[in-house]
Amino acid sequence: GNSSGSSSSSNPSSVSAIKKNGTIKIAVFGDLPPYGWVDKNGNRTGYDVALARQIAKDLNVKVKFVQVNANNRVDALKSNKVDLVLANFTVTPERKQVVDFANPYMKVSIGVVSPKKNPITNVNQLKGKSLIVNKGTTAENYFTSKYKDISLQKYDSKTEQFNALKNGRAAALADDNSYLYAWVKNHPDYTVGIKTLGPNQYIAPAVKKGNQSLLKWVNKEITKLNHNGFFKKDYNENLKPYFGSDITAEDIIITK
Amino acid sequence: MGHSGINIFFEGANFIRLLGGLYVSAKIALLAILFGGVLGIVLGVLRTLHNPLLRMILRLYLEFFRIVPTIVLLFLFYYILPQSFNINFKADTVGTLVFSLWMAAEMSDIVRGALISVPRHQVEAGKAIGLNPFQLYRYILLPQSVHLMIPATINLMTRIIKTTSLLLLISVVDVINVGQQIIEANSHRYQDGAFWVYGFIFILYFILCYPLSRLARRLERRGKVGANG
Amino acid sequence: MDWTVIQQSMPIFIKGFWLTLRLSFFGILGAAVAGLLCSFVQYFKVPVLRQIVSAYVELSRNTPLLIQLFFLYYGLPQVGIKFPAEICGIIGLIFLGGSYMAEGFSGGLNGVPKTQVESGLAIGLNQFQLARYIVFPQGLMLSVPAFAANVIFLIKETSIFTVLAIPELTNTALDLIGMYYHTNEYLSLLVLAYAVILIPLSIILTWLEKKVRYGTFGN
Amino acid sequence: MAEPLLKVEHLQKSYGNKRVLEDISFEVDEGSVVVLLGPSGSGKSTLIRCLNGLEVFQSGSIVFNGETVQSSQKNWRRLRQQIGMVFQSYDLFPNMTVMENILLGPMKVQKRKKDEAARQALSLLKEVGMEQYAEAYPRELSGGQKQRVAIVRALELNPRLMLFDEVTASLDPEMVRGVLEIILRLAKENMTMIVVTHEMNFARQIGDKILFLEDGKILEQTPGSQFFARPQTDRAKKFLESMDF
Amino acid sequence: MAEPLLKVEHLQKSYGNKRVLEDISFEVDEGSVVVLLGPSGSGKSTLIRCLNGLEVFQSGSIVFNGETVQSSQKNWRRLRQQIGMVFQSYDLFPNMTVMENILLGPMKVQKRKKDEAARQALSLLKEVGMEQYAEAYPRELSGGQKQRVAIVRALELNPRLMLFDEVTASLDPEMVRGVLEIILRLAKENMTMIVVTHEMNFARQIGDKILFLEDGKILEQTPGSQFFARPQTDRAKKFLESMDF
Ligand SMILES: Nc1ncnc2c1ncn2[C@@H]1O[C@H](COP(=O)(O)OP(=O)(O)OP(=O)(O)O)[C@@H](O)[C@H]1O
Ligand SMILES: Nc1ncnc2c1ncn2[C@@H]1O[C@H](COP(=O)(O)OP(=O)(O)OP(=O)(O)O)[C@@H](O)[C@H]1O
Ligand SMILES: [Mg+2]
Ligand SMILES: [Mg+2]
Repeated sequence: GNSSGSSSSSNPSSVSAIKKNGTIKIAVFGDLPPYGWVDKNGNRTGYDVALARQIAKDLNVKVKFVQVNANNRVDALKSNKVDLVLANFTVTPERKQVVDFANPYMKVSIGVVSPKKNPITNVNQLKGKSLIVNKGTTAENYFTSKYKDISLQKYDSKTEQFNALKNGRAAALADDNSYLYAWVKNHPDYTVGIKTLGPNQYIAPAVKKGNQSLLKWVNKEITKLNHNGFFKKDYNENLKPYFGSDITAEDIIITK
Repeated sequence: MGHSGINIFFEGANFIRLLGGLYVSAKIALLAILFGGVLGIVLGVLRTLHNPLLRMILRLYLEFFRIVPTIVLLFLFYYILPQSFNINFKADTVGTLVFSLWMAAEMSDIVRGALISVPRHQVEAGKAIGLNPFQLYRYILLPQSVHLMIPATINLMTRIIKTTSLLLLISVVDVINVGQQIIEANSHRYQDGAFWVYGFIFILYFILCYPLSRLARRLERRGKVGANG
Repeated sequence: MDWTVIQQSMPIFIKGFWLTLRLSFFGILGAAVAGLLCSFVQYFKVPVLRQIVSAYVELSRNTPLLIQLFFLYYGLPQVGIKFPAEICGIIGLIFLGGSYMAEGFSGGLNGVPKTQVESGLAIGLNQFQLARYIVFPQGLMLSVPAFAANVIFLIKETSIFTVLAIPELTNTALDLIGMYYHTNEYLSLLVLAYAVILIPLSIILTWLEKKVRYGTFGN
Repeated sequence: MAEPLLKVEHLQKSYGNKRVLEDISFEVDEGSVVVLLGPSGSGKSTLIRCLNGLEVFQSGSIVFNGETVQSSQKNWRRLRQQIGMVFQSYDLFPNMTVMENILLGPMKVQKRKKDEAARQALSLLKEVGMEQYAEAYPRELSGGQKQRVAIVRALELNPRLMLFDEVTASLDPEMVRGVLEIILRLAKENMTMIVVTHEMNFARQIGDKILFLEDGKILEQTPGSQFFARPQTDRAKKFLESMDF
Repeated sequence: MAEPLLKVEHLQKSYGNKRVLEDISFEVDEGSVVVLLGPSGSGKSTLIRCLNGLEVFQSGSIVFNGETVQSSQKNWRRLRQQIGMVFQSYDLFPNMTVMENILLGPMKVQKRKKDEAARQALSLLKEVGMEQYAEAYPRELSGGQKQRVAIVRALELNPRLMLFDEVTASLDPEMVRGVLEIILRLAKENMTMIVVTHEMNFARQIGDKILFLEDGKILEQTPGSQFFARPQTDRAKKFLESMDF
């Protein structure tokens, strides 16, 4: 079984341990504009990355980014590669069993993108066709369990999945709708034919299971950032330029 | 192709970043070759000793690294070590460790092969003048077998360098990872970025490995002539 | 270890197992054929083809399979050349393996003692007969160890097909990990699956090597 | 007097800059045995290999059976069927049985019928005492047995000239005699032969003519009886002395 | 009479199930030369290697200079300095010069001073006519020269017994004499030696005692003069006959 030996005394990711270290290790994506990516000058940037920087700032420590793919987010926490995951991590019941999620900071649902020439607007159109997903995403889980007659192509990274779509390897691609909005803005030949699928879901920071210390701190932090309008600002800076006019901040961020 | 895709390299710091990624791969390869090489020589010598238990253990070590694909090794060390044994390393360190251990395993076989190919009567001649086992290795076996080891070792080095391409899968920001970042970040302007970036990385690896394999081949040929002449 | 996890994922692992075997089989078969042709070109020193073959060998041996596959699968379609994933994988394996096989076979052909060639000449054989009766039968047998090593090497390389979203063994394991997070179980199963393929194979190949060597050269 | 079977004229051969054979001229009469003697490295093997087209030579010519051969490959293939050769190394093809070894030449090169060729092969094997080994593989034979088969393989092509290059040099001492006796018998049957050997007693018994080589040149060319009794050159005398202890 | 320098008693040796030496017993007196004769595969090399601890044997014992040695490794290293050995294969270390080859033993094993050891080495090299090759590498030497150096390398350790295993078998015929003469000279200087050889004339000249082996057993153990004149066994007689052509 998995040893989850993160009791407070030996927890290398507790708030005090992080402060003592002077750095927090945060998992982010590296190839998912506009959430976590690297600009042409080699700087990490994006919505998640800005949040990560803010958290580090408020903890008064330096931030160290660890680039992950969707399917290593859990293991990165489990194996102490990172203290915190801010990589568009959707809260699901299965994941809750293996990591601890803090309060959510984004709303999301599954969307399906396809070429404008052959748009997919209904899941039934996908029967007997191929659909691209990213390993370890909610979209993959959703289609794997609900639609056995759609054949899935499972890629390791965002780059690979979008390239495969562009190369016409499948009829459509399913992923969190928020990226898809951003992606079609840059790729006008494609459309998000199915905007939402399945239940509404939330994206939240995640810590290693049992890391109460950091979890509590992050929860407080999210509430604080919500109050002082950080997410709105983050949205305007990092997401808005990538989304079309049919998306508003309220579709994405959580304002309670 | 609208405007030429090759310009993707001249956007911002893209070109330098790719080279930076290459440096990460090359550094890991180099460290692995260094550590693994030294360890491999020691293990290779140990494998020629007549200790059945030691031999079997080292043989198992070699076979494990031979049978398990490198991708799987990387995942094993990256995830299982910390979770099961509470040892935690950064991705780069895990990469270096896995490649070092792999290098050592293969190197031990090269060293062993070279040592046992020293003619038996050379060893016997050494024994006949009263050399002890250590002296046999020091004066007879090692000096006479290095020339056999070198070409195979250089070939192994190119394999290590080539295989660093898998580091991407444990989140090391290597040349391919940087390449993917670039493809994604520029995907709206450069629809054919994948062609150019992957093509370029292909050439980069070739430039790294080709001179080495040429050298290995030359040494091998010279070794053959030397042995017969 | 959670045995129910292992039990549940068995069917999907077995699928991946067969796919790995199938892709390996075609890739290795193609690589062996390509390697044979290349080594013949080099043996007979066919002009022009010979230069092409040696350029190919260098290109194939000095670049990683991962990049070869990326280029085939993601790069080439952007300039209008597109194959399905499994075909890309097999082509990649043939492209990579062909050069290794060619080197192995050439090594064998060159390893046939000069005295054998000369005694063939001395009884009046022509170049073709020499190849047909003396050099190829002996040389190909000499290259069996290299062939065996290449087979094992190429089977392992199919693990890289995971980047093409081909559900072979490694892809399957990584995928299951991404969905259900039982890392230990899935990785152990993965190692076991490769062991199940490679250990018996390596034993068989070693046995074959001995048999062939004895059958041909008597030692 | 009849034309000699083989006539070598001014043959020259170099490896790169290194002159290995210099102005070699001699004749071999039909039915006679020429023995090549000389210290190691003097060029005996090279000369014998030139006669069979296994080495290219730079100048000079070889007249075999009235036909002049240059160093170009074409002529050789046909000639080689008339010139048998046995080497020092046991050079049977390890992947074929004794019979297959012997039949390869007659069937593939001379396009003879298998039956007829096999009949001849068996009778030759019987002559060298090897008939029970027809189906054996070379690995099952001792060195001396291998050399006997190699001789049969060459004879099977019905050559007009046989070349022997130190065929007993790699044999265990006890095996030498059997092989040499076969060659002696061939001489009695008037086979034309050129023989390189280090066995002086054998050379004395078999050699109609002795060529003594040193540094690629023929120093002496003398009838056998005369050479061993009174070598003309000091070098040959010294050589003979060093040979018996 | 004094104790023999070497006494072998009931020595047995097998490779796996294959008995290679059976109940071998003999003595070597100080200053005498024993020659081992016998057909190929009779066990001569194996026996001589057992005497030097290069092969383990299953039973029996060896008494050297009053000290009994079993087949365990420990004793041998010290003994080997008193037992010199020269093999058939040219076994100089190719990565060292002639001088380095010779000095390796005295300096690393016997911990002697370089100066003194080198002086002895040079005088030994002079005796075998090789003093000008001290700085040459083995690849620059002919086979005969290599064997002379190998003899010097063994002598340099001042052994009390020398073992020679067919040291001229791989040599060019002209080179044989020079090497054998050196061994003959050693015999005259009363070096104790065991010699395996196929040169019958040499064996006759040097052997105080002849051991004739077959199939791992000693068939005859006779003074040299007597053996060549009247071998006791038919097998030895046949062997001697096959040896001269
Ligand atoms: N392939 C080669 N390249 C260069 N030099 C060669 C080659 N083969 C032979 N030689 C040289 O040619 C000379 C004659 O060699 P050859 O083998 O004919 O001598 P030999 O009389 O047969 O000697 P041996 O009695 O040792 O067989 C030697 O000096 C040898 O070094
Ligand atoms: N390593 C080994 N394993 C098994 N059998 C061996 C080994 N070495 C030698 N033999 C066998 O032991 C027997 C004696 O061999 P040995 O070499 O002592 O004979 P020899 O008298 O020296 O022959 P030669 O005159 O050919 O040198 C032979 O039957 C040989 O096949
Ligand atoms: Mg010769
Ligand atoms: Mg022997």
